[in-house]
Amino acid sequence: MTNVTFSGVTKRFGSVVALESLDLKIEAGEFVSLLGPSGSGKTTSLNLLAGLLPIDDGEIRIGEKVVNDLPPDKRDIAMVFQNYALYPHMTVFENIAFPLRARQRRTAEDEIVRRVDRVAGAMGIGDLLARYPKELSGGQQQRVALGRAMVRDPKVFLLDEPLSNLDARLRIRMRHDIKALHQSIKSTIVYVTHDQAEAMSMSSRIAVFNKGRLQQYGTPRQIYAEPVNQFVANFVGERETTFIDGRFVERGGMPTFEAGATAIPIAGARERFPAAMGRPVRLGVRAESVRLAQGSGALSATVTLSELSGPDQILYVRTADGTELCCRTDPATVVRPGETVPIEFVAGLLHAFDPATGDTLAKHS
Amino acid sequence: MTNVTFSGVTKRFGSVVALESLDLKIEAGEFVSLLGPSGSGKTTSLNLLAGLLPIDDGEIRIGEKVVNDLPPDKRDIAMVFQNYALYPHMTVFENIAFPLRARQRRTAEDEIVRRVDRVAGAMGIGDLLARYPKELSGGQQQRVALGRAMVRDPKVFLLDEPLSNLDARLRIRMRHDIKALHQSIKSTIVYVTHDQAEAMSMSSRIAVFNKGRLQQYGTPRQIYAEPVNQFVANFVGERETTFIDGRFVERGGMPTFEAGATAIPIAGARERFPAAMGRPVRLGVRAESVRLAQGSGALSATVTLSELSGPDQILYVRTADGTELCCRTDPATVVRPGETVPIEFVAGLLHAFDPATGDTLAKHS
Amino acid sequence: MTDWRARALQRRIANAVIAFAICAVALFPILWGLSTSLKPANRILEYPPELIPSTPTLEHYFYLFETGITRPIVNSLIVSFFSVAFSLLFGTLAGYALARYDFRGRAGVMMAIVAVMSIPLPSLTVPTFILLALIGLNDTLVGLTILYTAYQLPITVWILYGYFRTLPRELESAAMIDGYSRLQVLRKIVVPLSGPGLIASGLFVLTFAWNDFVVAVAMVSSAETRTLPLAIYNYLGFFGREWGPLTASAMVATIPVIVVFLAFQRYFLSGMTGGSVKG
Amino acid sequence: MTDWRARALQRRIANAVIAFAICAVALFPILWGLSTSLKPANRILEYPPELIPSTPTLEHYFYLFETGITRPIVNSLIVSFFSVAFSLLFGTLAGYALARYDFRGRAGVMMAIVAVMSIPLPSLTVPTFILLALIGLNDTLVGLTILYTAYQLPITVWILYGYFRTLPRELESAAMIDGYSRLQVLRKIVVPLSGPGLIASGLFVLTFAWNDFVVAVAMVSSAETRTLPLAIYNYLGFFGREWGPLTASAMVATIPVIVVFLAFQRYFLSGMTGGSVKG
Repeated sequence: MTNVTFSGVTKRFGSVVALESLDLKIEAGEFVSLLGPSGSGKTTSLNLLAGLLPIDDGEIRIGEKVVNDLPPDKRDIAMVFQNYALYPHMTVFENIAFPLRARQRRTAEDEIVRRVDRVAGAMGIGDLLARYPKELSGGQQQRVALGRAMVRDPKVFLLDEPLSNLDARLRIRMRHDIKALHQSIKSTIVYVTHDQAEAMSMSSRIAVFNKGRLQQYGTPRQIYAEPVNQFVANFVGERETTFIDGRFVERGGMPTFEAGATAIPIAGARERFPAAMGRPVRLGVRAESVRLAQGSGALSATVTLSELSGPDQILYVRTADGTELCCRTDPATVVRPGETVPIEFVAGLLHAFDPATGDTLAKHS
Repeated sequence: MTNVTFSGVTKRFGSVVALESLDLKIEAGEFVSLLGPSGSGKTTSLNLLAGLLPIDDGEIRIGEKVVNDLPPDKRDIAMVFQNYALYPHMTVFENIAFPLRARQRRTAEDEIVRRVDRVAGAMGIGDLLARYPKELSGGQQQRVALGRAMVRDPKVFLLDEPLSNLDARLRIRMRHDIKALHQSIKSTIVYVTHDQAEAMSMSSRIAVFNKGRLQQYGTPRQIYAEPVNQFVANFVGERETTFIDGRFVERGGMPTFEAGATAIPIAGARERFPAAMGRPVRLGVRAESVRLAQGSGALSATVTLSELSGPDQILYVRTADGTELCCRTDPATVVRPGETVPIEFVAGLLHAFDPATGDTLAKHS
Repeated sequence: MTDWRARALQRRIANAVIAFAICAVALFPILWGLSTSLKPANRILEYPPELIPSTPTLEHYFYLFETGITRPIVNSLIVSFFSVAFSLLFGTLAGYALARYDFRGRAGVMMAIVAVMSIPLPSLTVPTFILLALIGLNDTLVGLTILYTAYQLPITVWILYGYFRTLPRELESAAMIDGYSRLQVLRKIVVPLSGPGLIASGLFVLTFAWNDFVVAVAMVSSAETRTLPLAIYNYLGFFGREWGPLTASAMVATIPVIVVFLAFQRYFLSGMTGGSVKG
Repeated sequence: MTDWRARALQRRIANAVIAFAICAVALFPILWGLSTSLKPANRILEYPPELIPSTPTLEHYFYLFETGITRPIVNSLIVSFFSVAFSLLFGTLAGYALARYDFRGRAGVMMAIVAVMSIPLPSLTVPTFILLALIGLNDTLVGLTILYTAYQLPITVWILYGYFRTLPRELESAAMIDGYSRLQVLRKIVVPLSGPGLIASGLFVLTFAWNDFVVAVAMVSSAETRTLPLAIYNYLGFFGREWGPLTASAMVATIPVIVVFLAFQRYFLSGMTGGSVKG
């Protein structure tokens, strides 16, 4: 259980800057996700931390120790790979025992057996120890890979998209299992993923990357509810965020968002976006920021499609000026495509950005 | 726009029965998903319908015509494959034009150009016509594959897991686009998937398969809210359903579910499960069937984990007797792991099955 | 200088050394052959040898053409061309059948193919000599072409089989749903996508047919049907060791093959290491 | 009978015919060679030939051992064994370096390797003969082993390069994080997982070293260093065409190779068509 610090860490591949001056402090025992699209620098950061790539500039510390020049095996880390990287010619037992046996200072054989048994028990793979990796399902291989990482009690766990080869259902279960594991072992975990749902559900904090730069670092709630810029707002959330350019004005005492010919009154907008009044604004709208209005006077929109999404219903609607929006409703609400429905925006779930810079205009706590 | 009928269709591979006596009627213009785990018979059904596999027994009709013995190209179908199956040595234009040129009766060249242009326009790939498939992103390749299927106005579209190679975000967008496409062309679509979320969000009806047998055939609402057996209840929904064995009894005028030492009063259970009172029952509990109770007298459980899932929060809780449940709450509710919370079950969202057969005990409309 | 950088530098040096060593080992004999062929006869066996001839001459090359190397070259071209053509034709048909139909006995066929690829040429030469003699085709270019095709068909089938297996089956299903017959699928979908596999196996056949000495020496007796490798060995045998003409004729035989290989090497590599086509 | 079934039946028949034809073409020469070697000398050239000898005899095989084929067999075994061992050793090191380090000049090295694989043996024979003579190793088994290793190293490097590239890099990263050095990774992770690639390239070298006639005939002059293929050709040349001993010796040379190939054919196929290891 150790903290990890990136200070001004830069990595270039030829003339491409893969990671630019990253500053990131991960507290001891935290579960931090590095989230971003491919090429955003998240995997590069992990490989730099693991020592699989040399650092061009800056400094990485594990605990108090600068590890820039330490080879991977001297950093006291464990890593789980996307493809699990189990040794196909070794049994599950031998795979899990590998980190104990590979070290210079050997562990006594009965100690190895004891430790492998304990880890295998914790991962629920105690009855698979004699099998070979190819005889296991994807989920079981995943557990073996986690077991191999755990067996040595390393200072930091590095997980590189460990769930992306599993199907949707199993991924959700493993999300839970990994998080439960973290709670029991309380190690520092650095988790790389491109799947915002994974990061949101597991992390104590999330670092969002784009184009080699850290965009935002905060708790899942902060990232989701208070995105610092347009990229973060769009990247997290199940669906893409709809962005509408316009401006906030005062109309009859009510803050109103004007976009072209459309005027949308939004109660509470003044409190949420004090800096946004009277200037060009890009409004970010998620499915849950839109709801069917009860009364009248709201915006009206035509339903183009409805889809069931688990216990919810998502309505795709189009406003008079052609803007497409999603609207989350209860599945009990029966609406047919082609119907016109009144909709309204929920100020607290809206986001507003500067159209020029993409930075947020909301007042964040 | 034609209907499709499977009557007693059976397919064996050696001694393995891949599909057993399937009866399924797909109405003209419907969007039907064949949903099931791998090896359930869904893809076999599609390949039989396409003519890529010979039928061992039974009869398939497209419209009024029995197609058992027709080769694939005589069935007037179009198919989209999981890997898109674009011809790498042909441009996008040539790929889309392929079905028009490959037919015995040639289409005039200017007619071909006209049709490809129209389809490419509809799919939003009009500017990619001169490119080769390898120069396109996954989503673009997907659109080309759909365009190639649409260009010929076939009687039936067959789609074989067309979204499973795309990432989570793009998959959700393509779900919407394919459904919108279906609404505009109104063709009959048969869609194979193992992803319940896809089937739920797109289909007019879903056929759920398991082990070569059709389990249930109905609208997404029916499949989700009124599963006919334990398999269907467990297979649809984002998370696995928790099953608890016990019995319903009357306690102080309140229908109560007893499992071991635990007794859970469930208001409204008598109406929903009239056949279940006083007999062994396996209760199916989804995350949305459990909610935090306001008052007292409800079951109490310890929170083990909480995760953010988009705009929701999922609490993992453990009851006194060790049963693990999920509970869907508003993310505004702040609960820490280790806290004890009162929970209650929502009768209308619970499911009850015969523990011996797995069949539902609920009264379905 | 940090540890990392020191190690990176060590690594770069090691790489450079390895790369140079491989290139040197690989190319040295051929370069030396070239150098030898350009030396005047009396300086060839000089010790220590010159790496770059100080008085280069083309005399050995002129001598080759004076002593009639044109006919063997033409013969080798004819035999090589037709061997490649027939091998690819039959190899494509057989390889495709093996790759796409799961029939009983496929494992047996594959084993037979591997077995044949492993048979030493001398063992094959004798029975096939008798065969050709029986049907009156020994000492003819036709007979030689038949033999080369037969010998190289197994490896051709096998490379193409491996390549065809990497093509996604859905491409063919799609084409068949859209109206192609199985033969059209083969001709217009499979073959155009199998360029690297065809080139790799074609180069195998070409190299064999162009270079073969063992089979030709047993089958060919007259000067009219003599192929290039036989002509080269002529200089080794009949007139004593004539190093000059020998190395010169070796160069005449080598350079075209190397040019062809380098021209196609990109396809050759990807053809042998599996398909590059992704659905 | 429906269309579908009729077509399925036609297809099955076509498959069987193709399978049979391939097996027949593949195995006919070798079976005929075997049959010939078992016929008495006076019946070998009979017309029409017997497919199965009516009066089988082992006389030709006894004759082989009387005329001293043991020494060439031992020589061939020695040369083959060491050629395979050295090729695999150097091939593994070079192939791994090429597969794992993205260094400048790698493309050049690969091109050089391909170029060398395409060089006709006769062209190589001459310069290398001179080389060996200069260092005094011509007409020795050591010299022959060095030549075979050198000739086959490029294809070994290239097969192993292709195979190593299919191994997931993460396996090696994982082992290095857990404390292995680069050399330990190669020895304990990469090599154990490369069985099929090693077998495939080993068989290539083995076949070459065991069967080679062209190189040996140029390099070997004394009876003591004679290899098996030279011994076989002896029966072709010196005593006129002695068909019986000729086919018998061909069989002696062929059968072991075929047995080895069949024993390893599973690995051979998967070694050549790419890795079977999935992470």
